[in-house]
Amino acid sequence: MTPFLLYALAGAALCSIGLFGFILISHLLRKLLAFNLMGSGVFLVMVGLAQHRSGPDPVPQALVLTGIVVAIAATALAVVLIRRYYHLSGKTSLEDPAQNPPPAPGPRQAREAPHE
Amino acid sequence: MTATALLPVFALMTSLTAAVIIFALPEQKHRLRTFVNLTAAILKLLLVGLMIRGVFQGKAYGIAFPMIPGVEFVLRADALAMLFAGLSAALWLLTTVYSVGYLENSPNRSRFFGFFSLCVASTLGIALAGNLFTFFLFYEMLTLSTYPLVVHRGTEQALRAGRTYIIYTLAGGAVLLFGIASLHVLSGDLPFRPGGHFADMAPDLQMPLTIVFVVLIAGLGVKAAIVPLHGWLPVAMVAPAPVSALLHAVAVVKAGAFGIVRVVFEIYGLETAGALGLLSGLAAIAAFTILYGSVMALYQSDLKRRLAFSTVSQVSYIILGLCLAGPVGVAGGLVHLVHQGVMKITLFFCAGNYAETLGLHRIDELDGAGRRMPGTSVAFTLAAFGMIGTPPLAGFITKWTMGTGALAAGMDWVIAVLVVSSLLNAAYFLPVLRRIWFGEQKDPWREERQWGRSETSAWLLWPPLVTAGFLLLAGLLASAPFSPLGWVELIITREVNL
Amino acid sequence: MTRVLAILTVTAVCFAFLSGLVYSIWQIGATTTPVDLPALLAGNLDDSGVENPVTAVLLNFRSYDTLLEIGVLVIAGIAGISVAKTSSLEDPELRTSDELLYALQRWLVPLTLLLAGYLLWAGSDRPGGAFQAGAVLAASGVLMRLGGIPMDFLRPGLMLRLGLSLGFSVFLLVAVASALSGSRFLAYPPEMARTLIVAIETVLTLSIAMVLLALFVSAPINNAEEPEEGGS
Amino acid sequence: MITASLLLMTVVLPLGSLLLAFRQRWQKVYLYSLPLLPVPALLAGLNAELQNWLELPWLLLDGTWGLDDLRQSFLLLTSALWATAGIYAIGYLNTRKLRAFCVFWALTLTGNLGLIISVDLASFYSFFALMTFAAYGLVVHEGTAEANRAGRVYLTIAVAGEMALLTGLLMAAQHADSILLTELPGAIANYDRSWLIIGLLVSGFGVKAGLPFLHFWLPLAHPVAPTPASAVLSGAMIKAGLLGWLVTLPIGELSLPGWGNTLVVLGATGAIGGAMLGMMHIRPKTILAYSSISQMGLITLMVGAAMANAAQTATLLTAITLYALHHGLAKGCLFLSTAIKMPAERRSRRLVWLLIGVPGLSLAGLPLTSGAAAKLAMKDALKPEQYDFTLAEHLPLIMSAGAVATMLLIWRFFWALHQSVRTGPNHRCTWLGWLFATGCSLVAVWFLPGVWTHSGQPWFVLTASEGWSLIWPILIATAMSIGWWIARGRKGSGVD
Amino acid sequence: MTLWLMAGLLFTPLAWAVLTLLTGFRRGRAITWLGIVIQVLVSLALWAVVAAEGGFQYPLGGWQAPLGIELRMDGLAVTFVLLTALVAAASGLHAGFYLDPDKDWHRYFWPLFWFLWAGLNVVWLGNDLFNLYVGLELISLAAVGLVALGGQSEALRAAIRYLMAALLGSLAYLLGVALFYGQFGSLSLSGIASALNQDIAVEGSGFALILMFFGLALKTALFPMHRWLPPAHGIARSPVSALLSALVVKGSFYIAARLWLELGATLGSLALAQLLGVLGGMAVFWGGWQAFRHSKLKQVVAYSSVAQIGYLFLLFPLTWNTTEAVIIQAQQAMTLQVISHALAKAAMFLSAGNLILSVGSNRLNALAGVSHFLPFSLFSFGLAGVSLMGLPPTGGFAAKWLFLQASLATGQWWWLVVLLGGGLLSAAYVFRVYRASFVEDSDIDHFFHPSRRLEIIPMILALLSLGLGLMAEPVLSVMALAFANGEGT
Repeated sequence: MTPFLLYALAGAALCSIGLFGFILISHLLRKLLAFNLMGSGVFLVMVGLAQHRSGPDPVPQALVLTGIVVAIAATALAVVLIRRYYHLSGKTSLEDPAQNPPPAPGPRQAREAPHE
Repeated sequence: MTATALLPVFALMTSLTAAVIIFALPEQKHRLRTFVNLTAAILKLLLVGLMIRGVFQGKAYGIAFPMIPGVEFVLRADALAMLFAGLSAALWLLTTVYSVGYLENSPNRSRFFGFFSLCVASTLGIALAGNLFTFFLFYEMLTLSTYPLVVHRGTEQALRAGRTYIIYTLAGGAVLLFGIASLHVLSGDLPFRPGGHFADMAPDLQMPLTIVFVVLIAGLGVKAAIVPLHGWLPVAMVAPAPVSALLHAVAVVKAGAFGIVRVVFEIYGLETAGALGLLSGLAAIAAFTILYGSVMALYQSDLKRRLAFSTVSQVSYIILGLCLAGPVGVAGGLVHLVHQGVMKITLFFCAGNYAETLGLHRIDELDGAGRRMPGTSVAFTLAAFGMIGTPPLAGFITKWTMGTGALAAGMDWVIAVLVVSSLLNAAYFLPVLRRIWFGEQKDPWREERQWGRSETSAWLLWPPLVTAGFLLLAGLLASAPFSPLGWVELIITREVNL
Repeated sequence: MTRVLAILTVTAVCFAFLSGLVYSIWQIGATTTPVDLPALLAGNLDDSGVENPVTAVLLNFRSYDTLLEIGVLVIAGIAGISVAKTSSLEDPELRTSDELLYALQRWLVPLTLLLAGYLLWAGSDRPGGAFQAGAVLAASGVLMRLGGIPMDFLRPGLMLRLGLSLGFSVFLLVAVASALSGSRFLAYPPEMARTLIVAIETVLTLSIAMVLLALFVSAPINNAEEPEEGGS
Repeated sequence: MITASLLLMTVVLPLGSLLLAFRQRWQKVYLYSLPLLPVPALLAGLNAELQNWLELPWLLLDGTWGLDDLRQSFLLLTSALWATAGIYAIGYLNTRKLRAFCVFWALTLTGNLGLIISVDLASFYSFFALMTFAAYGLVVHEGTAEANRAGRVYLTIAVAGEMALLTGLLMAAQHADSILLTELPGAIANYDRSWLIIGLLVSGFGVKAGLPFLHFWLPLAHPVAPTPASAVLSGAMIKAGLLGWLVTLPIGELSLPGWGNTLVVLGATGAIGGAMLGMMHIRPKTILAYSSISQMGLITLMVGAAMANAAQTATLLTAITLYALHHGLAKGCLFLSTAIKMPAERRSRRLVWLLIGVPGLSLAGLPLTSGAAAKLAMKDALKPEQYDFTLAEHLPLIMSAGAVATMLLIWRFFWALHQSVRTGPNHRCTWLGWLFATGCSLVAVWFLPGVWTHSGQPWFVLTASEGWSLIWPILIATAMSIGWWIARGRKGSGVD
Repeated sequence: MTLWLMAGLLFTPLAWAVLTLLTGFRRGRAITWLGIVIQVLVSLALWAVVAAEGGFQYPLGGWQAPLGIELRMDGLAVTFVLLTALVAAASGLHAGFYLDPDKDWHRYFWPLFWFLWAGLNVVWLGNDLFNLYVGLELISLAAVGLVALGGQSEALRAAIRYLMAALLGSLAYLLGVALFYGQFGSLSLSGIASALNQDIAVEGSGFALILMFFGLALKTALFPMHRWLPPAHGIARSPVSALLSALVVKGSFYIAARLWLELGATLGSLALAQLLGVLGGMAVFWGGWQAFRHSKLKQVVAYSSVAQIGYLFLLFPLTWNTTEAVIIQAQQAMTLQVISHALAKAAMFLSAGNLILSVGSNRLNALAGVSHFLPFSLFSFGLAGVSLMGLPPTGGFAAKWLFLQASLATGQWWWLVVLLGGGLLSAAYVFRVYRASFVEDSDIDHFFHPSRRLEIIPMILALLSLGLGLMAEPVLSVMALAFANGEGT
């Protein structure tokens, strides 16, 4: 039992908490946060588990770095999309549009049929 | 790649190419399309004729290449194949001629003729298929290419018929596929071979083989319209007359029947099938179908529906013939493949003529049609008598050979089936004939179209006359060498080891 | 009711997941690895051109990952600006006129720039590197943006796109150049490894900062939109 | 060579005549050609070499055509009758539906002639079927409701008969392993289920031959057809059934007393029952139709006897042939006479009545007529002592009863004809045809082969010498008729 | 030579992504054409090389496997590379004419398109678990970007949902990778496989595998996790939908298949295999049923993807604990299914796009009477449909046939129900479209004929998927060879 394993276990716990949030929360930004929480958990597991036996291991560290960048990219993209979605529909969650149609700020009429 | 290898491919390509060209042609190019159609049809007839001659002289045509691991694509022209190929090539030409006349001034002709050619290509493929797998390939292609023809009119009724048709045939196809795949797992890729493959099978194979047989027949039986798998056939008659003619006479039902022939003869072998006790069951079903179809036909008041049920009944003659498992009985079954085709196509052509020229669909409207359209009516009469089995027409030859075969096989009850069926045939055809020839015209024709002095368009008139001539000659000259019966006897001596 | 049920279910699922994960970690923690990668890495570190093993992994041994990672970042940037307003990035609502922030900015921005430079430089032999530097740089950009400093280069134009792709392009060029010179894709010539890595890191820093900043800035306020195909 | 071409022409000419139906304008020509259609057959009957089979290997299932004694007689009878009826038809028919009539006439004719010259089963059956179905067209020609009903009944029973035939022939052919008719009797004789085949064949052909219980169509159909058609239906086509029996049943191969009994019972029923039923009708043609049933019943007796005793086959065949010839011609004649309009002039009328009467009486066996010869031949052939089947001893009684019944029916016919006949001019051809038929029946019949070659003694002479035995039934019947007439006249009631 | 080709393969998409990023739509299109030509040629050449000489490893940067990243270029990979080249080329060419050049945001289509392509190549060639993760993310983000491109709120909604699912899937996969690394100290797939062969204790790794499968199945839209797919694929522009359905979902499936084939024998279990198969089967039915129910053309096609993907998952039960011959058969079946579905589905989406363009509506019943005008696209749609139905002689049929054979050979008859019933169900929804086009009662007299360029592309794809059935043997022979090679390394 090294501290590293503890990190890994903590990562596991983070993952679970993140998962819980990710599934249950419908507000998109919070969902995204849950995702990031989960991501952190995964990174912890990755580093912790690898370093548990052989000490500091640069490979998972590098991987995690890459992973973080990717996660950031994804998060940023998600935020952009969510903002635009909010802007267009005024909603912050992916509720079923059938139940309450989006109060779209006047979506333009369908593209005119080419023959007209 | 010699000519012998390529001849079947060429024959197949003629209609495929025609289909492609027709699809590519604009809708308005009617004359060019007709030209392409007829050229392809004639060319194909020639090619098939060439092959028939070659096969008669003992040449072998064929091509094979691996398609999927463990499975080959095999095209092969044997005498049995040529029986079907010859039928389809000849009737294609006539049906094309007929369709040109029938669809004059109607929309969507390009689509129609394109799929029509595809349909014929599939039929030829079915004929030439050298193993079950290749057979299945064209069998399904046939299903697909006939669907647009069935729904051609695009009416609610046609679409519904199309749905029924496609449900039945695709489900049948699925069952067949299951059967073929199972057979493949049991024994590998099996080419069609005279005498079959299971002459000396291991005893533990008996049970699975029996099951597979039932599955195969069930799959093929849908197209062959064996009761209770026949439901699509009477519905599909809403298609335009040439399509019904083709479906009933050559393409679809025959594909099923031909498949059963192949399976029984050249996969299982008659003896094995008999030894497994499969033939008697099949015979019973076929007999039931024959009677059921005839009885149902009695109750139809729509001419084409009556003809459709008649098909249900008649196609099972072929199957019943096989089950007689003797050289004569089998000959009866096989020759009916051709005879039924020629007779039924004549009937549908005529029904189409009545509908197209006078707007008559129901039987009770036909009173006096004989006087107005004698040529058509003569053809119809000949075909109807052929169906009843009146000598000297083609149907009689069938019945006679089958009857003799049944007696030779000791299956006397088949005679009873034949007789009852003939009686029923008479019962549903003779009243029609009576109306046509002896009925007094009561109302003016529904929607009469005039064609000058001729009773109807020459495109429409000649095909039924020619087929009627065929069926007369097929009976009259049954003993001549290239008559259907003569060819069937060649098949029997050469390819069905009895 | 359904809500409670849903929570219960999810809780159960998460708990099952947690126990599975913990069990796995526990089990794995008790075994030894068949491959000792750190040792292998240490053995090859000299050939990598940098002293810091993490940077070596990132930019040499697994440089392909990094290349793609930057690619991911660029994609995010592209996707971000693709939904951005076309004409102007000015969003009056986002502007604050907080004096304190403004003052802080004047101090902080140069400091962060310096920090970024250091991080970049340090990357070769101790923790640090392009990404960290880029992140810091972007942070200062965010500060400036919040402070209302117009940053024209962030308008979706050629400049922005050039900036987005700069780091990636250079990285890629190096990779290709190595391939062109007869070696494998992404194989640095040993003698030039360090130089190349530093160069790559530098442009990467810029690009990363640019992407992050662009994603922050590209406030999607345009109404230009495309209906669904054949949408009604 | 000539034989071959004549045989072919027998069939080809009537079939070829169908080409005349292509144009409406040609229908008159067609009508006038009707008498010519059976001419090749007539010539063939007169000239063809017997037993010289014409092989047609491409035809159907290996065709064989030809003539033998039996077929020759039948061919002559048939063609003569068709020819005369054809002449008659020219005069009889009005222009309505001419073309249709000609077509069905030619087709029926083809079938009738063709089945006679066929030696192989397939051709035989083909022609038989052709005749059966084409005759429907003749039956319903008038298009009346009655005709249609008759047609329906006819067709129903005919189709059933065809099927019985098909089955029987199939079984026989399968057993004989040959398609030649000549092989069938022997094969049937050797078959352990010969009863089935015989039963099927008897009933199948019996439909045509008007066997009791299969006869229902006959009194309906024969009268409603146009008169010339009725004549050939009753005179010639009915004989096709008989011919069928003769060529297929194992006559002469095997003695089958059981079948003998059955057929005798059926024959007796037909002979007497037919006549009785006929008495109840007032339409001349219906009465004639019942008379046909009755006469065929008598012939059936002979067939039954032949079945029962193989040894007697030769004599019986001669007698049957003779009877068939006689009946065919006489009945044809009588049918034709039903549509003759009486000349207004009294003397001519008497002459006409005489000419109508003689064939009638010939049916009853008036000496010096063919009927007498036939009756004698029958009596001769059916002497009970030659047979040992159960009913053999009753044969003379049946024959006598039959003769009386026949005569009664003839009187009834005369009376009915007298009631219904109209006065007026006849078309030339009607006269010609009728006279021709009468001539055949009374005169030409003696020159037909098979009539004058019996035991060296011409029948004609014999009929005179055996006069009494022939006359008494006539007298009895006449007396009964007069008695009935008087009784009825006193009561003064109209028709029954 | 091979090195050059590899460099070309990896470099072109990335470089073209940058190039097109810097230009507008029209110039980007021209550049893309050039790139497509290069990519297709390179892919063909590589295919030829592999077909002739067998597969090879390609260590990037010259670093061997555990330390560096090695690419694995075997027959399967190269086949998928070629497939990608074909489908992507088709979609790219189609998009060039289909998308409106005057809409400013369409210029971003090209870079995203190229990044997507690059990501796909990464996945096909990847042999390093983490590298595969990055590749997956590359694909996912590019795909999400494409779905969202200029879209309305519905499109964004679909994109966000897609993104969330993809992210969750990626994380699950990454967690599995973390566990694997902890266990084996290596990220190389073949390294782990050979370690497993040396019989080391693998307690706990099963969970890692399950996690990875969960993540990948989510990204592949396997049955209960499929709900993100239809909105995303249905609402994207047609060329995008084609790319997504044809290739993107296959990427994650491909990884799952590779994992299973390398590690499944030791780490997998019967229950897992059957579970995946059953889910696949349910996907077939559920997807088919939904496709049958939907009234929008592209939704039908999208749900059809859900169904078709289900077939792929039959690979797992059919390769679990059975003979080599059957495994090969199942692999071939899977490969054929991937290829034919990719070709057919791309053809279908592209032609659906054309049809929508023609009739101006996305609704199915707007197609009434369309067959009247003989649109090429309807034919393409129909042909592709034939392949989806699994009717001969299409590739779909060949795949189904092999699946059938494998099922029967392993005695797992219950898959027959899926294979045959699924075929019928797909026939049902495909014929619904045909049927709609045959309806004659509408009197439309206007019909916009899309340019032939737009119409010919789906036609070629459809014909390819049709011809695949006839040519399955040669195509598969390369793959089979590759599997044999790949196993040893």
